[in-house]
Amino acid sequence: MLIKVTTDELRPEEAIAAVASPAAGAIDLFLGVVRDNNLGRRVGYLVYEAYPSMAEKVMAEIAEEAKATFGLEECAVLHRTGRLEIGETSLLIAISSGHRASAFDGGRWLVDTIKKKVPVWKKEVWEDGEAWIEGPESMGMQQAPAGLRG
Amino acid sequence: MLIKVTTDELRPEEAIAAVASPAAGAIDLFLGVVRDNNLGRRVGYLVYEAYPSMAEKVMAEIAEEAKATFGLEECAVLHRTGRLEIGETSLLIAISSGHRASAFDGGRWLVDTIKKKVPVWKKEVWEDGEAWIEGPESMGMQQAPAGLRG
Amino acid sequence: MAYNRPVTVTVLLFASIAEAAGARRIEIASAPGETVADVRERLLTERPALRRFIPTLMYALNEEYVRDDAVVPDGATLALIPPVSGG
Amino acid sequence: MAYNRPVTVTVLLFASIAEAAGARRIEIASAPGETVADVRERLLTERPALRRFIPTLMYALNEEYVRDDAVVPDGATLALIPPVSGG
Repeated sequence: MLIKVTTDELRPEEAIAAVASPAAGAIDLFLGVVRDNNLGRRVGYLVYEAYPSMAEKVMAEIAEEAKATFGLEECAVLHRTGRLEIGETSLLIAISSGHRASAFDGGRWLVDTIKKKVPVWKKEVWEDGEAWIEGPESMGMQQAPAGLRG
Repeated sequence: MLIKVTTDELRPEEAIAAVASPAAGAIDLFLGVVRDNNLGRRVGYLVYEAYPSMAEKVMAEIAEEAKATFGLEECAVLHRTGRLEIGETSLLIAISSGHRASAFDGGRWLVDTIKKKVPVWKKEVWEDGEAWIEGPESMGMQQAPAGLRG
Repeated sequence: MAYNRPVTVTVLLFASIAEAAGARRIEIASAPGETVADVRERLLTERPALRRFIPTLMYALNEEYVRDDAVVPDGATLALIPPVSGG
Repeated sequence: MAYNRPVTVTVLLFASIAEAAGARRIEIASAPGETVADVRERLLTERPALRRFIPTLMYALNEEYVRDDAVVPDGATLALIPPVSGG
Protein backbone atom coordinates (compact mmCIF):
# COMPACT_ATOMS: atom_id res chain seq x y z
CA MET A 1 0.00 0.00 0.00
CA LEU A 2 1.59 3.26 -1.12
CA ILE A 3 0.93 6.09 1.38
CA LYS A 4 2.97 9.27 1.21
CA VAL A 5 3.07 12.92 2.20
CA THR A 6 5.74 14.62 0.13
CA THR A 7 6.87 17.95 -1.26
CA ASP A 8 7.75 16.24 -4.56
CA GLU A 9 5.56 16.33 -7.64
CA LEU A 10 2.94 13.55 -7.58
CA ARG A 11 3.26 11.05 -10.43
CA PRO A 12 0.12 9.20 -11.59
CA GLU A 13 2.23 6.38 -13.07
CA GLU A 14 3.67 5.68 -9.62
CA ALA A 15 0.20 5.38 -8.05
CA ILE A 16 -1.09 3.19 -10.88
CA ALA A 17 1.91 0.88 -10.63
CA ALA A 18 1.41 0.63 -6.87
CA VAL A 19 -2.14 -0.72 -7.21
CA ALA A 20 -1.51 -3.13 -10.09
CA SER A 21 -2.96 -6.57 -9.46
CA PRO A 22 -3.76 -9.51 -11.79
CA ALA A 23 -7.23 -9.70 -10.22
CA ALA A 24 -7.99 -6.02 -10.93
CA GLY A 25 -10.41 -5.26 -13.76
CA ALA A 26 -10.73 -1.59 -12.91
CA ILE A 27 -8.46 1.15 -11.64
CA ASP A 28 -9.85 4.48 -10.56
CA LEU A 29 -7.51 7.40 -10.14
CA PHE A 30 -8.42 10.73 -8.60
CA LEU A 31 -6.33 13.87 -8.80
CA GLY A 32 -7.09 16.91 -6.69
CA VAL A 33 -5.75 19.79 -8.76
CA VAL A 34 -5.09 23.45 -7.93
CA ARG A 35 -7.87 25.48 -9.55
CA ASP A 36 -7.51 29.09 -10.61
CA ASN A 37 -10.59 30.20 -8.69
CA ASN A 38 -12.52 29.57 -5.49
CA LEU A 39 -15.77 31.23 -4.39
CA GLY A 40 -15.42 33.76 -7.18
CA ARG A 41 -11.90 34.84 -6.25
CA ARG A 42 -8.93 34.34 -8.56
CA VAL A 43 -6.37 32.12 -6.87
CA GLY A 44 -2.66 32.78 -7.47
CA TYR A 45 -1.30 29.65 -5.84
CA LEU A 46 -1.85 27.42 -2.80
CA VAL A 47 0.36 26.45 0.10
CA TYR A 48 -0.34 23.08 1.70
CA GLU A 49 0.85 22.28 5.19
CA ALA A 50 0.57 18.89 6.88
CA TYR A 51 1.28 17.15 10.14
CA PRO A 52 3.16 14.63 8.02
CA SER A 53 3.64 11.65 10.33
CA MET A 54 0.05 11.73 11.55
CA ALA A 55 -1.30 12.47 8.07
CA GLU A 56 0.38 9.32 6.72
CA LYS A 57 -0.96 7.29 9.64
CA VAL A 58 -4.53 8.53 9.12
CA MET A 59 -4.27 8.06 5.33
CA ALA A 60 -3.16 4.44 5.88
CA GLU A 61 -6.05 3.80 8.28
CA ILE A 62 -8.56 5.25 5.81
CA ALA A 63 -7.07 3.20 2.96
CA GLU A 64 -7.31 -0.01 5.01
CA GLU A 65 -10.92 0.78 5.83
CA ALA A 66 -11.69 1.44 2.15
CA LYS A 67 -10.11 -1.87 1.14
CA ALA A 68 -12.15 -3.81 3.68
CA THR A 69 -15.43 -1.94 3.08
CA PHE A 70 -15.39 -1.95 -0.71
CA GLY A 71 -13.48 -5.20 -1.26
CA LEU A 72 -10.67 -3.43 -3.10
CA GLU A 73 -7.49 -5.06 -4.35
CA GLU A 74 -5.16 -2.17 -3.53
CA CYS A 75 -5.07 1.53 -2.62
CA ALA A 76 -2.53 4.32 -2.94
CA VAL A 77 -2.88 7.74 -1.32
CA LEU A 78 -0.40 10.57 -1.87
CA HIS A 79 -0.62 14.15 -0.69
CA ARG A 80 1.72 16.91 -1.69
CA THR A 81 2.66 19.82 0.56
CA GLY A 82 4.39 23.14 0.04
CA ARG A 83 3.66 25.73 -2.63
CA LEU A 84 1.54 24.43 -5.51
CA GLU A 85 0.80 26.31 -8.72
CA ILE A 86 -2.41 26.26 -10.76
CA GLY A 87 -2.80 22.89 -12.46
CA GLU A 88 -0.51 21.01 -10.08
CA THR A 89 -1.76 17.93 -8.27
CA SER A 90 -2.18 18.14 -4.49
CA LEU A 91 -3.92 14.81 -3.86
CA LEU A 92 -3.49 11.59 -5.79
CA ILE A 93 -5.54 8.49 -5.07
CA ALA A 94 -5.50 5.19 -6.92
CA ILE A 95 -7.71 2.19 -6.32
CA SER A 96 -7.78 -1.19 -7.99
CA SER A 97 -10.73 -3.51 -7.83
CA GLY A 98 -12.18 -6.54 -9.57
CA HIS A 99 -15.05 -4.50 -10.94
CA ARG A 100 -15.64 -0.85 -11.69
CA ALA A 101 -18.59 -0.17 -9.37
CA SER A 102 -16.49 -0.75 -6.25
CA ALA A 103 -13.59 1.18 -7.77
CA PHE A 104 -15.79 4.27 -8.23
CA ASP A 105 -17.60 3.89 -4.89
CA GLY A 106 -14.35 3.27 -3.04
CA GLY A 107 -12.59 6.16 -4.76
CA ARG A 108 -15.28 8.63 -3.87
CA TRP A 109 -15.49 7.49 -0.25
CA LEU A 110 -11.71 7.66 0.05
CA VAL A 111 -11.50 11.23 -1.26
CA ASP A 112 -14.40 12.41 0.91
CA THR A 113 -12.96 10.79 4.02
CA ILE A 114 -9.44 12.07 3.42
CA LYS A 115 -10.75 15.61 3.11
CA LYS A 116 -12.52 15.27 6.46
CA LYS A 117 -9.91 13.51 8.57
CA VAL A 118 -6.33 13.93 7.36
CA PRO A 119 -4.39 16.72 9.12
CA VAL A 120 -3.54 18.80 6.07
CA TRP A 121 -4.38 22.47 5.54
CA LYS A 122 -4.29 24.79 2.60
CA LYS A 123 -3.73 28.48 2.30
CA GLU A 124 -5.04 30.39 -0.67
CA VAL A 125 -2.87 33.18 -1.94
CA TRP A 126 -4.48 35.88 -4.08
CA GLU A 127 -3.06 38.96 -5.68
CA ASP A 128 -4.20 41.07 -2.73
CA GLY A 129 -4.00 38.75 0.27
CA GLU A 130 -4.13 35.24 1.59
CA ALA A 131 -6.09 33.06 3.98
CA TRP A 132 -6.04 29.60 5.48
CA ILE A 133 -9.02 27.61 4.25
CA GLU A 134 -10.45 25.78 7.22
CA GLY A 135 -12.83 22.88 6.99
CA PRO A 136 -13.64 20.66 4.04
CA GLU A 137 -16.41 21.80 1.73
CA SER A 138 -17.78 18.28 2.08
CA MET A 139 -18.95 19.01 5.62
CA GLY A 140 -21.75 21.15 4.28
CA MET A 141 -19.89 24.44 4.58
CA GLN A 142 -18.73 26.52 1.71
CA GLN A 143 -14.95 26.33 1.72
CA ALA A 144 -14.45 29.89 2.85
CA PRO A 145 -11.37 31.63 4.15
CA ALA A 146 -11.01 31.43 7.95
CA GLY A 147 -9.88 35.05 8.02
CA LEU A 148 -8.65 37.61 5.55
CA ARG A 149 -5.28 39.24 5.77
CA GLY A 150 -4.32 41.81 3.18
CA MET B 1 -11.11 16.39 -26.77
CA LEU B 2 -8.87 13.34 -27.12
CA ILE B 3 -10.75 10.37 -28.63
CA LYS B 4 -8.83 7.41 -29.96
CA VAL B 5 -9.09 3.74 -30.90
CA THR B 6 -5.59 2.37 -31.19
CA THR B 7 -3.50 -0.79 -31.00
CA ASP B 8 -0.83 1.11 -29.07
CA GLU B 9 -0.39 0.94 -25.32
CA LEU B 10 -2.64 3.46 -23.53
CA ARG B 11 -0.74 6.06 -21.53
CA PRO B 12 -2.46 7.65 -18.51
CA GLU B 13 -0.17 10.70 -18.71
CA GLU B 14 -1.45 11.42 -22.21
CA ALA B 15 -5.08 11.35 -21.08
CA ILE B 16 -4.37 13.51 -18.03
CA ALA B 17 -2.51 16.07 -20.13
CA ALA B 18 -5.41 16.15 -22.60
CA VAL B 19 -7.95 17.17 -19.93
CA ALA B 20 -5.77 19.72 -18.11
CA SER B 21 -7.57 23.01 -17.49
CA PRO B 22 -6.88 25.93 -15.13
CA ALA B 23 -10.52 25.75 -13.99
CA ALA B 24 -10.30 22.05 -13.08
CA GLY B 25 -10.13 21.18 -9.40
CA ALA B 26 -10.61 17.45 -9.94
CA ILE B 27 -9.51 14.90 -12.50
CA ASP B 28 -10.96 11.42 -12.50
CA LEU B 29 -9.23 8.71 -14.47
CA PHE B 30 -10.63 5.27 -15.12
CA LEU B 31 -8.66 2.34 -16.48
CA GLY B 32 -10.34 -0.84 -17.64
CA VAL B 33 -7.71 -3.51 -17.11
CA VAL B 34 -7.43 -7.12 -18.28
CA ARG B 35 -8.22 -9.35 -15.28
CA ASP B 36 -6.91 -12.88 -14.84
CA ASN B 37 -10.37 -14.34 -14.27
CA ASN B 38 -14.01 -13.99 -15.36
CA LEU B 39 -16.99 -15.96 -14.08
CA GLY B 40 -14.66 -18.37 -12.32
CA ARG B 41 -12.56 -19.13 -15.39
CA ARG B 42 -8.86 -18.29 -15.62
CA VAL B 43 -8.29 -15.90 -18.50
CA GLY B 44 -5.09 -16.21 -20.55
CA TYR B 45 -5.45 -13.02 -22.57
CA LEU B 46 -8.07 -10.96 -24.38
CA VAL B 47 -8.46 -9.89 -27.98
CA TYR B 48 -10.35 -6.66 -28.60
CA GLU B 49 -11.87 -5.88 -31.97
CA ALA B 50 -13.51 -2.59 -32.95
CA TYR B 51 -15.31 -0.90 -35.77
CA PRO B 52 -12.72 1.84 -35.37
CA SER B 53 -14.18 4.75 -37.31
CA MET B 54 -17.66 4.32 -35.83
CA ALA B 55 -16.26 3.59 -32.37
CA GLU B 56 -14.41 6.91 -32.38
CA LYS B 57 -17.52 8.70 -33.59
CA VAL B 58 -19.71 7.17 -30.86
CA MET B 59 -17.05 7.81 -28.19
CA ALA B 60 -16.93 11.47 -29.22
CA GLU B 61 -20.73 11.77 -29.06
CA ILE B 62 -20.81 10.19 -25.60
CA ALA B 63 -18.00 12.45 -24.39
CA GLU B 64 -19.85 15.55 -25.65
CA GLU B 65 -23.00 14.42 -23.88
CA ALA B 66 -21.05 13.81 -20.65
CA LYS B 67 -19.49 17.29 -20.84
CA ALA B 68 -22.89 18.93 -21.29
CA THR B 69 -24.76 16.80 -18.73
CA PHE B 70 -22.20 16.95 -15.93
CA GLY B 71 -20.70 20.37 -16.67
CA LEU B 72 -17.24 18.94 -17.24
CA GLU B 73 -14.21 20.89 -18.38
CA GLU B 74 -12.76 18.20 -20.63
CA CYS B 75 -12.97 14.49 -21.50
CA ALA B 76 -10.61 11.99 -23.06
CA VAL B 77 -11.63 8.48 -24.15
CA LEU B 78 -9.16 5.92 -25.49
CA HIS B 79 -9.80 2.29 -26.34
CA ARG B 80 -7.14 -0.20 -27.23
CA THR B 81 -7.66 -3.11 -29.64
CA GLY B 82 -5.71 -6.25 -30.51
CA ARG B 83 -4.25 -8.79 -28.12
CA LEU B 84 -4.04 -7.59 -24.51
CA GLU B 85 -2.28 -9.41 -21.70
CA ILE B 86 -3.33 -9.57 -18.03
CA GLY B 87 -2.78 -6.19 -16.39
CA GLU B 88 -2.84 -4.20 -19.63
CA THR B 89 -5.25 -1.31 -20.05
CA SER B 90 -8.06 -1.70 -22.60
CA LEU B 91 -10.07 1.44 -21.80
CA LEU B 92 -8.77 4.76 -20.53
CA ILE B 93 -11.05 7.63 -19.61
CA ALA B 94 -10.10 10.98 -18.14
CA ILE B 95 -12.41 13.74 -17.00
CA SER B 96 -11.65 17.15 -15.59
CA SER B 97 -14.15 19.19 -13.66
CA GLY B 98 -14.35 22.14 -11.30
CA HIS B 99 -15.36 19.89 -8.43
CA ARG B 100 -14.98 16.22 -7.62
CA ALA B 101 -18.64 15.20 -7.41
CA SER B 102 -19.23 15.84 -11.11
CA ALA B 103 -15.88 14.24 -11.98
CA PHE B 104 -16.92 10.99 -10.29
CA ASP B 105 -20.52 11.09 -11.56
CA GLY B 106 -19.40 11.92 -15.08
CA GLY B 107 -16.69 9.28 -15.07
CA ARG B 108 -19.05 6.55 -14.01
CA TRP B 109 -21.71 7.54 -16.55
CA LEU B 110 -19.10 7.70 -19.29
CA VAL B 111 -17.75 4.21 -18.59
CA ASP B 112 -21.24 2.69 -18.32
CA THR B 113 -22.38 4.34 -21.53
CA ILE B 114 -19.25 3.42 -23.48
CA LYS B 115 -19.69 -0.22 -22.49
CA LYS B 116 -23.26 -0.16 -23.79
CA LYS B 117 -22.87 1.77 -27.04
CA VAL B 118 -19.39 1.70 -28.54
CA PRO B 119 -18.88 -0.96 -31.24
CA VAL B 120 -16.02 -2.86 -29.59
CA TRP B 121 -15.97 -6.56 -28.77
CA LYS B 122 -13.73 -8.74 -26.70
CA LYS B 123 -12.79 -12.36 -26.98
CA GLU B 124 -11.60 -14.28 -23.96
CA VAL B 125 -8.88 -16.81 -24.54
CA TRP B 126 -8.41 -19.55 -21.95
CA GLU B 127 -6.00 -22.45 -21.79
CA ASP B 128 -8.61 -24.75 -23.32
CA GLY B 129 -10.68 -22.57 -25.62
CA GLU B 130 -11.96 -19.11 -26.41
CA ALA B 131 -15.21 -17.20 -26.83
CA TRP B 132 -16.49 -13.82 -27.86
CA ILE B 133 -18.07 -12.07 -24.90
CA GLU B 134 -21.27 -10.46 -26.09
CA GLY B 135 -23.17 -7.82 -24.24
CA PRO B 136 -21.99 -5.55 -21.44
CA GLU B 137 -22.38 -6.83 -17.90
CA SER B 138 -23.97 -3.47 -17.12
CA MET B 139 -27.13 -4.46 -18.98
CA GLY B 140 -28.11 -6.82 -16.17
CA MET B 141 -26.64 -9.90 -17.79
CA GLN B 142 -23.67 -11.76 -16.51
CA GLN B 143 -20.91 -11.20 -19.02
CA ALA B 144 -20.95 -14.77 -20.31
CA PRO B 145 -19.39 -16.26 -23.40
CA ALA B 146 -21.65 -16.16 -26.46
CA GLY B 147 -20.57 -19.68 -27.38
CA LEU B 148 -17.80 -22.03 -26.40
CA ARG B 149 -15.29 -23.38 -28.84
CA GLY B 150 -12.66 -25.79 -27.55
CA MET C 1 -34.11 6.60 -64.90
CA ALA C 2 -31.70 4.75 -62.70
CA TYR C 3 -34.59 3.40 -60.66
CA ASN C 4 -33.93 -0.20 -61.43
CA ARG C 5 -30.19 -0.07 -61.37
CA PRO C 6 -28.95 -2.29 -58.54
CA VAL C 7 -27.87 -0.66 -55.31
CA THR C 8 -24.50 -1.70 -53.93
CA VAL C 9 -24.22 -2.19 -50.17
CA THR C 10 -21.04 -2.96 -48.28
CA VAL C 11 -21.88 -5.16 -45.30
CA LEU C 12 -19.36 -5.18 -42.42
CA LEU C 13 -19.19 -8.07 -39.98
CA PHE C 14 -17.45 -8.20 -36.62
CA ALA C 15 -16.53 -10.54 -33.78
CA SER C 16 -18.56 -13.76 -33.59
CA ILE C 17 -20.53 -13.24 -36.81
CA ALA C 18 -17.37 -12.35 -38.74
CA GLU C 19 -15.70 -15.53 -37.54
CA ALA C 20 -18.75 -17.60 -38.46
CA ALA C 21 -18.91 -16.00 -41.92
CA GLY C 22 -15.18 -16.24 -42.48
CA ALA C 23 -15.48 -12.70 -43.82
CA ARG C 24 -15.42 -9.17 -42.46
CA ARG C 25 -16.75 -7.42 -45.54
CA ILE C 26 -19.32 -8.61 -48.08
CA GLU C 27 -20.62 -6.65 -51.08
CA ILE C 28 -24.32 -7.14 -51.72
CA ALA C 29 -26.41 -5.97 -54.68
CA SER C 30 -29.90 -4.93 -53.62
CA ALA C 31 -32.71 -2.95 -55.22
CA PRO C 32 -33.46 0.76 -54.66
CA GLY C 33 -35.71 1.44 -51.69
CA GLU C 34 -34.80 -1.71 -49.81
CA THR C 35 -34.45 -1.60 -46.04
CA VAL C 36 -31.82 -2.95 -43.69
CA ALA C 37 -34.09 -5.96 -43.09
CA ASP C 38 -34.32 -6.59 -46.85
CA VAL C 39 -30.54 -6.49 -47.27
CA ARG C 40 -30.15 -8.76 -44.27
CA GLU C 41 -32.47 -11.33 -45.92
CA ARG C 42 -30.37 -11.20 -49.09
CA LEU C 43 -27.28 -11.93 -47.00
CA LEU C 44 -29.01 -14.84 -45.22
CA THR C 45 -30.09 -16.31 -48.55
CA GLU C 46 -26.42 -16.47 -49.49
CA ARG C 47 -25.25 -17.53 -46.02
CA PRO C 48 -28.03 -19.25 -44.07
CA ALA C 49 -25.63 -20.29 -41.28
CA LEU C 50 -25.56 -16.67 -40.09
CA ARG C 51 -29.26 -16.70 -39.12
CA ARG C 52 -28.57 -17.63 -35.50
CA PHE C 53 -26.80 -14.30 -34.96
CA ILE C 54 -29.77 -12.18 -36.04
CA PRO C 55 -31.82 -11.99 -32.81
CA THR C 56 -29.16 -9.98 -30.96
CA LEU C 57 -27.81 -7.85 -33.84
CA MET C 58 -27.94 -4.07 -34.02
CA TYR C 59 -27.38 -2.18 -37.27
CA ALA C 60 -25.41 0.87 -38.30
CA LEU C 61 -25.80 2.61 -41.65
CA ASN C 62 -22.81 4.77 -42.51
CA GLU C 63 -21.72 4.62 -38.84
CA GLU C 64 -25.08 5.64 -37.33
CA TYR C 65 -27.21 3.19 -35.39
CA VAL C 66 -30.51 2.59 -37.23
CA ARG C 67 -33.53 0.32 -36.91
CA ASP C 68 -33.95 -2.46 -39.45
CA ASP C 69 -36.69 -0.55 -41.30
CA ALA C 70 -34.24 2.16 -42.41
CA VAL C 71 -33.84 2.48 -46.19
CA VAL C 72 -30.36 1.66 -47.45
CA PRO C 73 -28.96 4.25 -49.87
CA ASP C 74 -26.75 3.29 -52.81
CA GLY C 75 -23.14 2.89 -51.76
CA ALA C 76 -24.00 2.63 -48.10
CA THR C 77 -21.98 0.75 -45.52
CA LEU C 78 -24.19 -1.46 -43.38
CA ALA C 79 -22.54 -2.77 -40.21
CA LEU C 80 -23.96 -5.79 -38.40
CA ILE C 81 -23.25 -5.10 -34.75
CA PRO C 82 -23.27 -7.99 -32.26
CA PRO C 83 -23.88 -7.01 -28.61
CA VAL C 84 -20.91 -4.83 -27.75
CA SER C 85 -18.48 -5.76 -24.97
CA GLY C 86 -15.81 -3.08 -24.94
CA GLY C 87 -14.35 -1.42 -21.90
CA MET D 1 7.33 8.94 44.27
CA ALA D 2 7.50 10.99 41.12
CA TYR D 3 3.83 11.95 41.50
CA ASN D 4 4.46 15.64 41.71
CA ARG D 5 7.22 15.87 39.16
CA PRO D 6 6.04 18.08 36.28
CA VAL D 7 4.86 16.44 33.08
CA THR D 8 6.35 17.71 29.85
CA VAL D 9 4.05 18.09 26.85
CA THR D 10 5.08 19.09 23.36
CA VAL D 11 2.28 21.10 21.77
CA LEU D 12 2.25 21.24 17.96
CA LEU D 13 0.50 24.07 16.10
CA PHE D 14 -0.44 24.22 12.44
CA ALA D 15 -1.85 26.54 9.81
CA SER D 16 -3.79 29.56 11.14
CA ILE D 17 -3.06 28.97 14.83
CA ALA D 18 0.65 28.43 14.14
CA GLU D 19 0.80 31.72 12.27
CA ALA D 20 -1.05 33.53 15.05
CA ALA D 21 1.25 32.03 17.69
CA GLY D 22 4.38 32.65 15.62
CA ALA D 23 5.39 29.14 16.70
CA ARG D 24 4.83 25.57 15.54
CA ARG D 25 6.04 23.81 18.66
CA ILE D 26 5.71 24.85 22.29
CA GLU D 27 6.89 22.91 25.34
CA ILE D 28 4.51 23.06 28.28
CA ALA D 29 5.03 21.81 31.83
CA SER D 30 1.83 20.42 33.29
CA ALA D 31 0.96 18.25 36.29
CA PRO D 32 0.40 14.50 36.25
CA GLY D 33 -3.18 13.47 35.46
CA GLU D 34 -4.04 16.64 33.56
CA THR D 35 -6.27 16.41 30.51
CA VAL D 36 -5.99 17.94 27.06
CA ALA D 37 -8.36 20.69 28.22
CA ASP D 38 -6.10 21.42 31.22
CA VAL D 39 -2.99 21.69 29.04
CA ARG D 40 -4.90 23.88 26.60
CA GLU D 41 -5.77 26.26 29.46
CA ARG D 42 -2.09 26.44 30.45
CA LEU D 43 -1.27 27.39 26.86
CA LEU D 44 -3.99 30.07 26.79
CA THR D 45 -2.71 31.56 30.05
CA GLU D 46 0.64 32.08 28.34
CA ARG D 47 -0.89 33.11 24.98
CA PRO D 48 -4.41 34.51 25.45
CA ALA D 49 -4.56 35.66 21.80
CA LEU D 50 -4.98 32.04 20.71
CA ARG D 51 -8.34 31.68 22.46
CA ARG D 52 -10.32 32.55 19.32
CA PHE D 53 -9.08 29.37 17.61
CA ILE D 54 -10.38 27.03 20.35
CA PRO D 55 -14.01 26.54 19.25
CA THR D 56 -13.06 24.72 16.04
CA LEU D 57 -9.97 22.83 17.22
CA MET D 58 -9.60 19.08 17.30
CA TYR D 59 -6.86 17.35 19.30
CA ALA D 60 -4.42 14.53 18.66
CA LEU D 61 -2.33 12.88 21.36
CA ASN D 62 0.67 11.02 19.92
CA GLU D 63 -0.99 11.13 16.49
CA GLU D 64 -4.38 9.77 17.56
CA TYR D 65 -7.47 11.96 17.59
CA VAL D 66 -8.76 12.31 21.18
CA ARG D 67 -11.44 14.28 23.01
CA ASP D 68 -10.33 17.09 25.31
CA ASP D 69 -10.97 15.00 28.42
CA ALA D 70 -8.18 12.57 27.51
CA VAL D 71 -5.35 12.43 30.06
CA VAL D 72 -1.98 13.63 28.75
CA PRO D 73 0.89 11.25 29.54
CA ASP D 74 4.39 12.50 30.31
CA GLY D 75 6.37 13.21 27.16
CA ALA D 76 3.26 13.25 24.98
CA THR D 77 2.88 15.22 21.78
CA LEU D 78 -0.36 17.15 21.73
CA ALA D 79 -1.36 18.49 18.32
CA LEU D 80 -3.88 21.30 18.01
CA ILE D 81 -5.71 20.55 14.77
CA PRO D 82 -7.64 23.35 13.03
CA PRO D 83 -10.42 22.17 10.69
CA VAL D 84 -8.58 20.25 8.01
CA SER D 85 -8.70 21.31 4.37
CA GLY D 86 -6.49 18.88 2.47
CA GLY D 87 -7.26 17.28 -0.83
